[in-house]
Amino acid sequence: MKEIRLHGIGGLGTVKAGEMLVHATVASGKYGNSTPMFGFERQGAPVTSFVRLSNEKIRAKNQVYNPDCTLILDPSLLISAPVFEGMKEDSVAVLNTQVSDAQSLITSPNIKRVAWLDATTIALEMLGRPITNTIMLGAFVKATGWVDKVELEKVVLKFFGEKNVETFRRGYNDVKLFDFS
Amino acid sequence: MATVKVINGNMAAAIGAKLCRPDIIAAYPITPQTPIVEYLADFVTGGELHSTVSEVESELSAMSVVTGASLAGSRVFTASASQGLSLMYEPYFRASTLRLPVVMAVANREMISPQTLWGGPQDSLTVRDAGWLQVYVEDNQEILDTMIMAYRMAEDKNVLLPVNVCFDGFYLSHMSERVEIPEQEQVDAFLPTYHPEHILLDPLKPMAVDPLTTGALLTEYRMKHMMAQQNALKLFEKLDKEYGKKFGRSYGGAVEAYRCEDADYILVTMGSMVGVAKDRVDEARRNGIKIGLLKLRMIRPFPAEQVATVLAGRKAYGVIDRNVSFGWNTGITYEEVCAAMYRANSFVPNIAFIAGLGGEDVTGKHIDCAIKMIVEQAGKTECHPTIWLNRKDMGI
Amino acid sequence: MNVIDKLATYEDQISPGISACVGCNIELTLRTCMKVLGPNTIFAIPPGCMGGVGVVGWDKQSGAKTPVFFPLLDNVASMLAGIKLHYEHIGRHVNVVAFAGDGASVDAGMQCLSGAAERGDKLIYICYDNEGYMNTGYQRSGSTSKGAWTSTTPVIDGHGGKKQNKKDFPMIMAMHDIPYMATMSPAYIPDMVKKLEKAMQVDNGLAYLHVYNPCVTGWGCKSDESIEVARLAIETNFAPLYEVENGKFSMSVVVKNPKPVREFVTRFKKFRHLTDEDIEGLQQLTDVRYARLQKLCQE
Amino acid sequence: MEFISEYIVPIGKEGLKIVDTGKWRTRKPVLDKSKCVKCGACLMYCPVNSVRKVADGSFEINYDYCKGCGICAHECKKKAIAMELVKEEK
Repeated sequence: MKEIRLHGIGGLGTVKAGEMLVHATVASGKYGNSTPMFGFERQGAPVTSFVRLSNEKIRAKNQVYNPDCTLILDPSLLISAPVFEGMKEDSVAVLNTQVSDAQSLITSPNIKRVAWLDATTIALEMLGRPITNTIMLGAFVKATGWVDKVELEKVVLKFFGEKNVETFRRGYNDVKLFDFS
Repeated sequence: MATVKVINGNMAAAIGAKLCRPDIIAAYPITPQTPIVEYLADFVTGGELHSTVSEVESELSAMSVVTGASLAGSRVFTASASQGLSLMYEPYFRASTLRLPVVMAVANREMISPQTLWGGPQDSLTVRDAGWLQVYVEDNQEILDTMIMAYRMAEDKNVLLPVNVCFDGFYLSHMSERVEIPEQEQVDAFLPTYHPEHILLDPLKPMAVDPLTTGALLTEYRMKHMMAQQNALKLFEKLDKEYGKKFGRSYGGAVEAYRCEDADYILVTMGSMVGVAKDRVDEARRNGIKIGLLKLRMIRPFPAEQVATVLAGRKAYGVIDRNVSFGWNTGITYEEVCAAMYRANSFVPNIAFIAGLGGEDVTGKHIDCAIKMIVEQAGKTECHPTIWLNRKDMGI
Repeated sequence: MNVIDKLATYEDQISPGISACVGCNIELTLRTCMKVLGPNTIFAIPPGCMGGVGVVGWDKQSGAKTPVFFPLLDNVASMLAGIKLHYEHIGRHVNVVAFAGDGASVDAGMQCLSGAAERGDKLIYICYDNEGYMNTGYQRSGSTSKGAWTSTTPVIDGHGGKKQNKKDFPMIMAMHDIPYMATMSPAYIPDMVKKLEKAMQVDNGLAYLHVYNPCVTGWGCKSDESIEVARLAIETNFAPLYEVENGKFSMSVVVKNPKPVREFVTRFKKFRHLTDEDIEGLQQLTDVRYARLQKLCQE
Repeated sequence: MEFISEYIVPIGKEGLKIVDTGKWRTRKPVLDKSKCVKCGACLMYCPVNSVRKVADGSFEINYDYCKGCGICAHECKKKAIAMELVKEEK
């Protein structure tokens, strides 16, 4: 089972991103669940979403405390939220950041791989709005390989349409990877 | 062939209701139940469902509209939670004493004060003595399946009682997962059309409903009501098996005993925390602790015999409640379990836990702590003071 | 057919003997309404006088020949809405009618009634306004007139009584822009019959009928003067008869030379302690409300 | 367990609940047909539906349920109805 914690702020499509991972996984004949945690619904507030993906039925319906992957949809969260807390050994961090050497941002010794790109700039350029979720999903797939790319593309197409499939692919292609040795 | 979808708990409840083809739907929005109302409105507007929806101005009216429609002969559906449920308390109680087979989904939410909107079954457990049947479920598939069984149970001639299908707000209502959705024909074959006979407002068969009634007759109605609840207990087990045969999924009826056969210790709980608790029971077993889990599905009627049968003769048991029973300083289901054990003339050392109030997460660590304390309780004859697992001083 | 012949030939839908007070004009209103509405009717009697006198029935006996039930005090309109929705769903026409007191309508049941009016639930809602909770022993309601003695606004040594004005509830209902709203009186039976017939024709929303019913027991009237007192409420413009059809206001009974309100309020016990000043206050309120109504009728 | 009633909820359909309100009255209305102008006010205003219209267009009072309120007498413009004390039955 892979456990993923998504950190976003209201309006970025964080909860939807988690759900799309589950949709693509289930479409591949596997299991997944996605649990959003938020307070009063409003734009701009921090949102966390917890995703579990597995080849077998998943029983746990609670929050994820030791993720295999942390997916950070907005750079501000690197400062404002405990995004690396409880990371599992040999885990992955997928970051939206303008920093060119994102490995320097990692404060958890358990993270093995860092994947990053400037998703906000890409989103503004391609969508005219800073909605980074599909770009980050592309980056996630490239970084982890845990979800089938073709299935996820289909889900993105169904949820948001052709333009977001392009942003998804852009995320996949543009993401930079660094492995700690 | 069933279709597989990724849906949240509210959608599972809405699709479950839709498959049962209610004639009249009335519900008022309240977090975390609101999407149910919206989904059903979409189904009706989109032509997928031929129900009449009343966009009522309050929960009081939601329950009143569905009880009125049920009195006239319709199959009905409503949903609510928390303050909404308490606002409808007056007609809620009456739906059961009028023996109306209303089915109502509850996306369980904590009661205020302080102001809160997160999950927990305090709302429906508080009204457990209003004569309804109450079933609490663990995941989204179980929500959908239980909705379908609920109508069969509610409308059975030996039952004729309203049913609550209860699921934790947010943890299930807003959690998306894989759910198999049966075909309409399959559901139609399992759930026949509703033909009310016992009570009906129709000018072609004039009768008065609820004339002033003496205590002697009222006593009789209450006895019949209680017997109908006991009938429901038996029927629910039977329906669960029948459902299993037809749809490939069953849940054990009023309780599910998980790895209990050879268990020295039993953890009793219900709702969305059951899944993580099963995981921790497996882990404890790997570490040599012979523990099982008893999942309470039906709270009304309370499956006292089944519970006592599973717990009798064990070294210890513990109950985790996501609610409180004011005045007892424990959770509600703990008291119910104790009463069942007393009636079975059976004492087993035990311990009460309260966790997850106001939507706090019940983690694997909380369950591990509970398991450890249950094991330590073996051999004790005095009741352990209630353990509040989420309290900071527990250090979990 | 003239009104007398209608009333002589239509079947009485209520038990021949019900325990309403001697001279109760609400019993008259109920029997008259139900005669006109006829057997294809389901009606609701919430807790209140008509429930208390046994219209719903006793143990396994019924107090009416048509289906009748006790809704709750606060959910009359929405329970009926559910019943009506059922019949619309199966495509059958049935009159679905409330016969509710002012407590169940202007106070506890107002939210549900307002909701049903706004949604356009196709009900006929009849409110018998006897200015208080007469069935439970004459407590004040939002419909009790200013100054009135009730058991919760007692008068001791000439002081006390209700301190607030009566809610103008027919006007509140008219402002929902429902298809039909009318006020009625047991002293004007032909007018009542005509309005019921109109209400039965409404097929696009709620019809609200407000009947001003002086209470012989709670108000301290003589039983034989029950109708005369009800008539005085109209003749003084204290409770004018009017109707609003699809937004159009019109006077049903134009009183040429209205009598002073004093003639009405001095006829029974509940206002007997009023000072001249108090009566003047009621007169002024009557004049203001009547002038407003007249203006609406001229539009 | 045996039950007295076949019903499971309070419903009334075994007949009409009737109160013998005729016993309530202390006075009873007596109609003088010679003064009657057949206006029908007595029928219209009788709260207990105890006035009947008969074939010749005149009116009759049925005493079965008449509570003796006196409204018919009070409302009769021609004073054709008198309220008489009910004699004690032996």
